[in-house]
Amino acid sequence: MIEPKVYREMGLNDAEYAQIVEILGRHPNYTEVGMYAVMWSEHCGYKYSRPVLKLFPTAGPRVLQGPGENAGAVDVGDGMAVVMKIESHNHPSAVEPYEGAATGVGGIVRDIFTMGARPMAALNSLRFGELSDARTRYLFDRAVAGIAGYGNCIGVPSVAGEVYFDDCYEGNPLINAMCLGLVKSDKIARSSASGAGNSVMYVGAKTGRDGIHGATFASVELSDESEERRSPTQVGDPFTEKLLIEATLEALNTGHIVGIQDMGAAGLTCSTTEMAAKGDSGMEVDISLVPRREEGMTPYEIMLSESQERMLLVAAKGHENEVKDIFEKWGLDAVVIGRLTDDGIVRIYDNGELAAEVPAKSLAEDTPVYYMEARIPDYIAQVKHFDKDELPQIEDFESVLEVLLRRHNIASKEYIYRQYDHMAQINTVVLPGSDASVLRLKGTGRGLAVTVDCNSRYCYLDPYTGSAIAVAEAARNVVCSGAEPAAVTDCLNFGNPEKPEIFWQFRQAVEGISAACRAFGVPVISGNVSFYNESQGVAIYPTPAIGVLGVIEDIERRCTSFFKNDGDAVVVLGFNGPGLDGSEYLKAMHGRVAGCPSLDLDKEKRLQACCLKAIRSGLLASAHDIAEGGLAVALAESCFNTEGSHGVSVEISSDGLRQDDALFGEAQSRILVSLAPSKLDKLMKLAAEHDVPLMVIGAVGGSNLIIDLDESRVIDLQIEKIESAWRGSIEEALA
Amino acid sequence: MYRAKIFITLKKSVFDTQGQVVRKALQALNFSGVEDVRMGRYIELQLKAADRSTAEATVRDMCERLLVNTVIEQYRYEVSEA
Amino acid sequence: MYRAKIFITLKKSVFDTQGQVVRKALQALNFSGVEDVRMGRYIELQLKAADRSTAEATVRDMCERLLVNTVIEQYRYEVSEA
Amino acid sequence: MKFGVVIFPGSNCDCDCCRVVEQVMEEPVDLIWHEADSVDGYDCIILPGGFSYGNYLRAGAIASHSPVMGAVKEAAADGKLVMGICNGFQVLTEAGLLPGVLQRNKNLRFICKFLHLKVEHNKSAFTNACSPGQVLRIPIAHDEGNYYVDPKVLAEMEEKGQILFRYCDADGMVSAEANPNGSLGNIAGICNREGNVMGMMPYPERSAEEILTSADGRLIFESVLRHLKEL
Ligand SMILES: Nc1ncnc2c1ncn2[C@@H]1O[C@H](COP(=O)(O)OP(=O)(O)O)[C@@H](O)[C@H]1O
Ligand SMILES: [Mg+2]
Repeated sequence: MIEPKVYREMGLNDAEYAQIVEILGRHPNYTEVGMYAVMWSEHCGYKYSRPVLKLFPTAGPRVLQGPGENAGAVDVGDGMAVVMKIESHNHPSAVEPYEGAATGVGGIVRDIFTMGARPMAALNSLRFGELSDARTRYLFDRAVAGIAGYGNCIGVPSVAGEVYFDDCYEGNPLINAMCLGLVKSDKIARSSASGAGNSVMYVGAKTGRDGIHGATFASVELSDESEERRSPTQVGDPFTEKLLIEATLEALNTGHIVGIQDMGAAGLTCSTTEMAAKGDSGMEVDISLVPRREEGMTPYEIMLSESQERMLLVAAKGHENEVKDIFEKWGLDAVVIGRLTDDGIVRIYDNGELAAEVPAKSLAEDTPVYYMEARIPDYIAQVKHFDKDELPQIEDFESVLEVLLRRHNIASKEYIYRQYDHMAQINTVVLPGSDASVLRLKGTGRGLAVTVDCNSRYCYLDPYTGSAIAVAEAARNVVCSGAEPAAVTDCLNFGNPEKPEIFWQFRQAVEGISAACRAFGVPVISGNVSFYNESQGVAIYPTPAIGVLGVIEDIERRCTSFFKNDGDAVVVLGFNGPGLDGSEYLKAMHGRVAGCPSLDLDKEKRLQACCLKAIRSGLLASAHDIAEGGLAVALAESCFNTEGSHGVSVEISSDGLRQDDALFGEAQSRILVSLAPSKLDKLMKLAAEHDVPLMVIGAVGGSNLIIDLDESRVIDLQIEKIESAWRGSIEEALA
Repeated sequence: MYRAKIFITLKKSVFDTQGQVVRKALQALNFSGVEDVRMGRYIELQLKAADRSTAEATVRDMCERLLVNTVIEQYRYEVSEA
Repeated sequence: MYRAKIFITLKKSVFDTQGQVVRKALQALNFSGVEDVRMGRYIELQLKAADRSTAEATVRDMCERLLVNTVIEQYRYEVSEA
Repeated sequence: MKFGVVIFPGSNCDCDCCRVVEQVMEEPVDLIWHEADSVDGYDCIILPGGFSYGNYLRAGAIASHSPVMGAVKEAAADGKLVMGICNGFQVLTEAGLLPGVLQRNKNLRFICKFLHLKVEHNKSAFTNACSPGQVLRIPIAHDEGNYYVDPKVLAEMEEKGQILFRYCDADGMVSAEANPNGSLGNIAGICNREGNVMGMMPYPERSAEEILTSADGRLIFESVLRHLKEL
């Protein structure tokens, strides 16, 4: 009989405990309670989010695997599939940023090669407080170093990502890691274990007392108490991970592996019960056979350990030695620890003695589900009250532009991606710095464009629209690279879902993402939920990071955001409109976070179709999404090119908007493009066909950025000067 | 002037992945009797201080604030007159 | 069983980039009297040996063959019974 | 002309090298496992980039004791061509096949970027397809590429033409600003006294196809082929 204090401390409430007693027909022992507690935590069991996540559109002609496996998969042609997923590692990174971020990369990469895919690119989505804070500088620098340290070592290029700085993340930084891999469509591996008598094998690193309670830890707010709970922090071993990648892919190639699952959150508990449940099987495992590196570990500790770089697999009976030989060749342990049964029960033995006996599905599938109350937060009404006319007029637009270019949310992220090997595997044909990174698919003539995006300030102001914008913007970035969006993966970072206001944000966000995905015809194929991102009771901005994968049919027709030729015409393709709401300008120059960003999905869809067609027809020399900082910043960014910068000169009119809005407003559904003047006619025709407005605003050339607004010269700045300010800003903040 | 020697190792509870690999490498070189290799860091520095106990306090402070990642590392130090 | 502690530092003639950076960082934290910071490595291991002098010889051998890059590094060690 | 690319546990640019030799240069290539005790039959052996043994202890240190390195040393003594790229360069210095060491980058951070290299001379097996002083655009990606060697040894290396590549700017100026990692004399690549063992930090295989924005790296492979054909 377990004391209420014990199961409550593990995160179970009284009703849940009673439910366990009912399932088992007896009181659980300590190990069993631990197993239920982790599997029924939000982190593993999705008890609060599951009903909401059902809203996502998940089907589509390219989808080979939707949500429900270690990662999703889409067909990219020629019998090849891309496997993709994003995952959070926020709480471990807040405690030990280097190892937290590193093991985050390790975990997501395992999700990819567990599907039989060779990891081909990593991305990351990061959020921190402001760099003026010393602890934030430390967290930022160490997290980036951790991602670099792990990703570089395993030879998976980190090709793209995003980072935002805002006070709301000061006590609770976000580290979301995303990975994609390549596999033959008919060789996708799955985590379902079937075939009574087949062998259960443990492979990879040895088990220690790492991260016990990790999964439950991720399901509570950070407090001083977690300082103690954290103690054995997981440390990453990228070298072992690299061996595990090679050995696993080689072993899967033999065709003798029936099912495979990495051991991430909730370790052996999760992998044994999930694999058995998915295959309608049972499993018998003797944990005394588990390779371990510490003495005296209890069954509880072995079942809950979150030691890194481990996998569980089911090998066809009679072929265990072939599998074992491959792992041993790579210097890794591979041990048969049990076998499959057909009764749906997972039995854990410790040296022959029964240590736990639980129905697999009761942990992995029939987890409690809660329909939470949602309530609109009070702040929403306040932020909506935003009268632009009250804002003071700012006259000196040059200095505004200079300030914006230095803002860490806008400045070059070179300091980060310089530290990532983004070229390994020689597929990266558009390097980080453009709207999306482009990877070639060797031997096919096609390519992929990938990005991850989310402006969480918009999501704070209006979770529904902000989240839809995140999808629109990520898709737009991929389109600007010449790719057709094919799939979405999402990482939903929110506060405590037990608070109705947070749950409201969450539901609105999922609805917004779903609406945008439906409108664009892009399915959600995988994702992850991270709740309890709060410190001292204050939640972060809702932050649904959206990863989008796009397919480029002809890799020669890829596009970047940089101006290429003097004399090219500069054009704004898309829909001008008011865009001060939630803008970086509003925050930076007026200290306000207010307004209501807006998005018209139909217009956005037409714009993307038009831009994609233009790139595919070879009309455009560059295409750049107009985002944070508005048109003025977009123009500057298109000028800055490591392969040789260009100047630009444009004339615009404010057309009923405030002048600052015309320059720095962030109205959605606009793309800045450049092209040879001889191709303008064709572009105009295309725009008319798609019912998309188009405005020729100037030409590439010179060595300055010149903007004439309403017929007066408001900005005339030397590219060299503003470029170095923009490039150096983040590094200066750290020095 | 004082001289400090600081020895930093991973806490016992933290898995020393490097140490494991180095141990295997030593064994492969026929150093068969080697066990429990722990990789650490070693810092030497000089500092001005009024007296030894101030010097020691300063070193401890440096370790806690910068030199040591106290989440996963532990340290000890020796201070002597230089 | 013997326990060895190995201290590896850069030779005096080799510029210690990391040490410089750490010294500056310490000074930025107002540890003003700090000088000559040298960053090194510290290895602890256990080994079986017939006697102390064999143990010492083995440790020296390990250092020369693998643990130390003698082009730029120097080392010293302490061996004690474990 | 047969190439062999060694795989150490943790190597991760082996496939990239193979692709360039096979698909771009159209020459045969084999992967060689680190436990192999012979490298007979190969005209050129490549030690690829990556993180052999995680670069634990020191970059390249543990790999330099692999069984295959005994065979590589013999092959080098027989005059076979050996080329180490990035981690391969680190392995070669640790193995004593090339002088000096590669220390941590001066900024203590990993650096991945395209930069420029000046070819010191074209009288070597690895540069004969270049013109002297030619500027190549090639990327680096390393944490420990800061080359150091004893000044006396350096003088001798300079005299014997053992310096093959230096970091420079786009115009070929070898300057402190063009030095990414603190390398002595901006050194990016060297060879042994005999000229048959070469190590370089930049990655020629990452810039051997136009689609990767530079095909300059091809010249290194072309030099090797030219040299072998003239033998
Ligand atoms: N926000 C989400 N959107 C779509 N799918 C999700 C989301 N969150 C979780 N999933 C899916 O639910 C499954 C379980 O997720 P998770 O527990 O994070 O995986 P893992 O077991 O690898 O940690 C995965 O298939 C994942 O893709
Ligand atoms: Mg998983």
